[in-house]
Amino acid sequence: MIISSFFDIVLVVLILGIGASTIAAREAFAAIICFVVYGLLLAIAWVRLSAADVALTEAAIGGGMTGMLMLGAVARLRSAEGNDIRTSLPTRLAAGAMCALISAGLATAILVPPEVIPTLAPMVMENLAQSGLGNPVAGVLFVYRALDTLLEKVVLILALLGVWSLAPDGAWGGIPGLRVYTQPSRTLTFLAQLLPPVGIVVAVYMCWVGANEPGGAFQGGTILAAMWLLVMIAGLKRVPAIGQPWLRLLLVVGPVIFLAIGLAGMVLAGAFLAYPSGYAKPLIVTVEFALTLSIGVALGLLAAGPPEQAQRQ
Amino acid sequence: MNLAFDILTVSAVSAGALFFLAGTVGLLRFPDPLTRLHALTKVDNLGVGLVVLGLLPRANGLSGALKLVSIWLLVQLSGAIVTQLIAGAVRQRGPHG
Amino acid sequence: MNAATLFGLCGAALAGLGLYGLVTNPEPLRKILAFNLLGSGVFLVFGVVARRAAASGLGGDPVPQAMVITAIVVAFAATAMAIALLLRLLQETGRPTLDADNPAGTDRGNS
Amino acid sequence: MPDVLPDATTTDGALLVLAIVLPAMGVLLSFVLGGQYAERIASVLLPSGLVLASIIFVDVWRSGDRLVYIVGDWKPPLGIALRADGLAAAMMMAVAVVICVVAIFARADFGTRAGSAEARAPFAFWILLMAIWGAMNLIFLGGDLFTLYVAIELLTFAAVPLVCLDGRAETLQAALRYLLFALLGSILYLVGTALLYGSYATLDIVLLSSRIHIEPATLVAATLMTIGLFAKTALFPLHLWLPPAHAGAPAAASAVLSAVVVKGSFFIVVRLWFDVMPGMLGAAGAQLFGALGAAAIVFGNVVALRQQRLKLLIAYSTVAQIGYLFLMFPLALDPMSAQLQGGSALTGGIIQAISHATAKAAMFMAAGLIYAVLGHDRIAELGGIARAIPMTIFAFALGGISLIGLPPSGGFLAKWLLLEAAVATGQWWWAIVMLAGGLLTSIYVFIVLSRAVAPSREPLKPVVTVPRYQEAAALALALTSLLLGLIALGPVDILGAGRPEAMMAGPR
Repeated sequence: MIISSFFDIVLVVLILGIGASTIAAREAFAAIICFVVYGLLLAIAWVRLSAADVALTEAAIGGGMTGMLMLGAVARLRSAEGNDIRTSLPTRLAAGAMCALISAGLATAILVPPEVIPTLAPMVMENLAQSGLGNPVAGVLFVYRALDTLLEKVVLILALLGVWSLAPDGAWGGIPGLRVYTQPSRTLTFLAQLLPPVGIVVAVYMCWVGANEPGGAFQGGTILAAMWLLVMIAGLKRVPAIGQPWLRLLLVVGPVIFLAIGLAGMVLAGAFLAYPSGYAKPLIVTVEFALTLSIGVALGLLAAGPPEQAQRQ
Repeated sequence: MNLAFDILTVSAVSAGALFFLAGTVGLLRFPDPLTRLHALTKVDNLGVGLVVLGLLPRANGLSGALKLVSIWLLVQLSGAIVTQLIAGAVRQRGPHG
Repeated sequence: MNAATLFGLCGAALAGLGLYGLVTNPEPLRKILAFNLLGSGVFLVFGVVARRAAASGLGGDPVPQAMVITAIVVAFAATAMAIALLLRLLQETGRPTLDADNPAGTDRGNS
Repeated sequence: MPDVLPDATTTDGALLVLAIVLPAMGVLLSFVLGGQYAERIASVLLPSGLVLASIIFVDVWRSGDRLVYIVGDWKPPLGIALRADGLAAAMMMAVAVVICVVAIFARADFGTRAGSAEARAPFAFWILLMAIWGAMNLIFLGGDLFTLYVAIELLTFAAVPLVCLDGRAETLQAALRYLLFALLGSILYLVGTALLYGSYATLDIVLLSSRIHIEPATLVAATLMTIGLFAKTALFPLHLWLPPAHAGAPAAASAVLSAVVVKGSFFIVVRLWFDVMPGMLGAAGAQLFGALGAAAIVFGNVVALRQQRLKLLIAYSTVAQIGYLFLMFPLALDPMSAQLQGGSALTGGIIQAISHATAKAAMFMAAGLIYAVLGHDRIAELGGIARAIPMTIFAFALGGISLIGLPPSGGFLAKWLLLEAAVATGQWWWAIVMLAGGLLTSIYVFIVLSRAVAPSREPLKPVVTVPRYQEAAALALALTSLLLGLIALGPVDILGAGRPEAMMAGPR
């Protein structure tokens, strides 16, 4: 018990220290490196909070994908660095006071919990058996609050559309300018040949196991995206043109199947996004697989950025 | 039997942690990128290896043990490749590029 | 103080830190980074809410946990969009800044 | 607290699902079929959305009760309910009308010729327009605070790319700043939902309203959520992002952004304070909301007066008009129970939102046409434009009449109701702000109109000839806004339908 609380304290101190240095670091590059480390530490914090699903998501997306995006950005921004505008001291003091106030407010809210802490956990577990799922988080995502999950996929597609819409007109339909440029390297090529088969297996496993244990479409999709990006960065596969019909199809296949099953529920199960009894689990697993594909492609393309060169015929 | 496993776990994980500590000190104290890489790879290799070894007896059956070992292998692979890439970059642009 | 509260306070502090960076740092990339810090602090508050409400043999209430997963993905999408905007701005003007007094592109290459 | 009525899916509740699923399907289908089809899909779906909104409107109005749909048959707190009360039905209707007219207007700029290759701007525009429509419907119908979070994020991601569709540097900068403000707003809102969930283990609006009580976490949550939503609504002093973003966007996009998008976060503020925690705001809080609103009115109007460019003037006028929306809070506070109550103040506020939506969309469209004809929008050089496109200038004038609040416009009805509430509660100072705001508005509308009707020094050479139907679209919305005041004779009582007050009083 003592050891674990000691561990927690050290972890929190580390998180706060590294978090502060992402803000305080002078160079953007250093700040981003700090942020990646920070993301990994945060994933451990999530494990300590008994939220393994979130820990996986945080490690994969919060640290990994976001870090990669930022590194790609800083590599391009470097030439334009040296922005000398500094915020004035009074502004900084005022901002500091305001932020301290907000932190204090949040801290108060956390330090004064309600006398009886309300929870939905028993209700979630009681009804989980009907769906045949074993992972309560998946139950919330795909059964009780399926509407949010469905719409959040639409958010992802809109974000991608937003990124694409920044392309110059002439490049529309063309090839995204993947942000990370490396010289072709034999080592990287080797990794890009070796890792993806393993990664794909892990992604499929992640998605499959998600119905009963921590894991699921997000985590699986992120791994898929990472493998795809690796292959593209190593130059083994070209970045596809965004006008490709198959690409568009892959992007929407997850939400479309989800929506279709939801609408079918209106007829077959009496309500939108309800599953006919006995078919819940296979339907949810189908949705999760389709979503894993769509999420993987969407995340990969979000990281790849807007199209920059027209597609050559 | 259990006691023996416990001793193995404690000693192996502690030894692993020690390597992590040493590696981190090396990362912070060594003068140039290549020696720092050298410190890092030791951590990847031995530190993770020992921790995994220590945890094996506590693994959740055979599949759990397999997962642990495959984690070690993946860390090995990524460590080796990333080190190669960084070392290559250092050679190309010089230690301060 | 139990572990959940400790992480909760950590989340509160991170939210404040992130907000400070978002408000005071003039560089857009650093603002985006600070937004992510702020976001992760907020997510930690969710985690604490979930952990405190552990029941029925679960380590935490799964409802807020599921909400965090949704929110993390949304935050990533937001980051991707912000970075794409920033890089396009750089392409267009040669200097990425949000400074309204210096209309972008007037002193190209000066910085 | 009285026990809440049990939720159950009502007949026609499925219409609410349709109102959210149709736009989502439109987005997904257009995305996969490509730009050649996006416009056609939108031109089928948007009118059917209008029909749908009308059916829901009539349903709620006739029955005087709300429509409810329980998604997935999981009742709150575990599941999510969609609910359409009078406010939601009225706002949905207004948004559907504005978006349909904007779609007609946009055909000129974002039309796709049959057989042409997919082009960037039209592809993005039509999908984003449908997404905004869907997000707004979700905001109006969503019965769960986290669902509303997803909805405001949908709205953000749909709105930001619209700002910089033309890719100029200033608009990119405006879009980035808008995005950062919007993200800050949503994350503050999100942390509030976390705290509320921690205290009550539900985010369902109806359940929360029966459980909520004053305690630290709830107060912190309410404060942070409100600040976040204010930032997204661009309420003074968090309005900095709005003028460049709204003024820089293409005309059709400006119309949607100014008329529709800012109303989304405003509506959540209303839901939060009127429905979730009507007793929490208190007199001091209500006066603070009112003061911010008043400051926005004065500041926005004064700055609008000093603008040289027409689109910026209209954007600053939006900042001012948003201020009116927040005057209803002090006026709706019942001094006896210290609760926010529906009544003439709430009705006035919502009618203000609707009337501003129609008028402002018309004015931005008109400004876009003026820009197209002249090749600029400098107010000092508008001379002769009224002769070139009289219908557009007429539409601008009618929109201006509604902003000023002359009868029989919707703006008049809204301000009348707010004034009535101000008199009834003895808060004369808000009446002064409203009248002063009206005066300032009339000055800048008059300045623009007098420049527009002035003869030009040299004969005007239109850069392009604008199609008639674009002018007609602007005029149609302006007329709607002008005649909105007449609903006082008809369906204005829908705004009370399905409201908590009505339920406590028993079914009609």
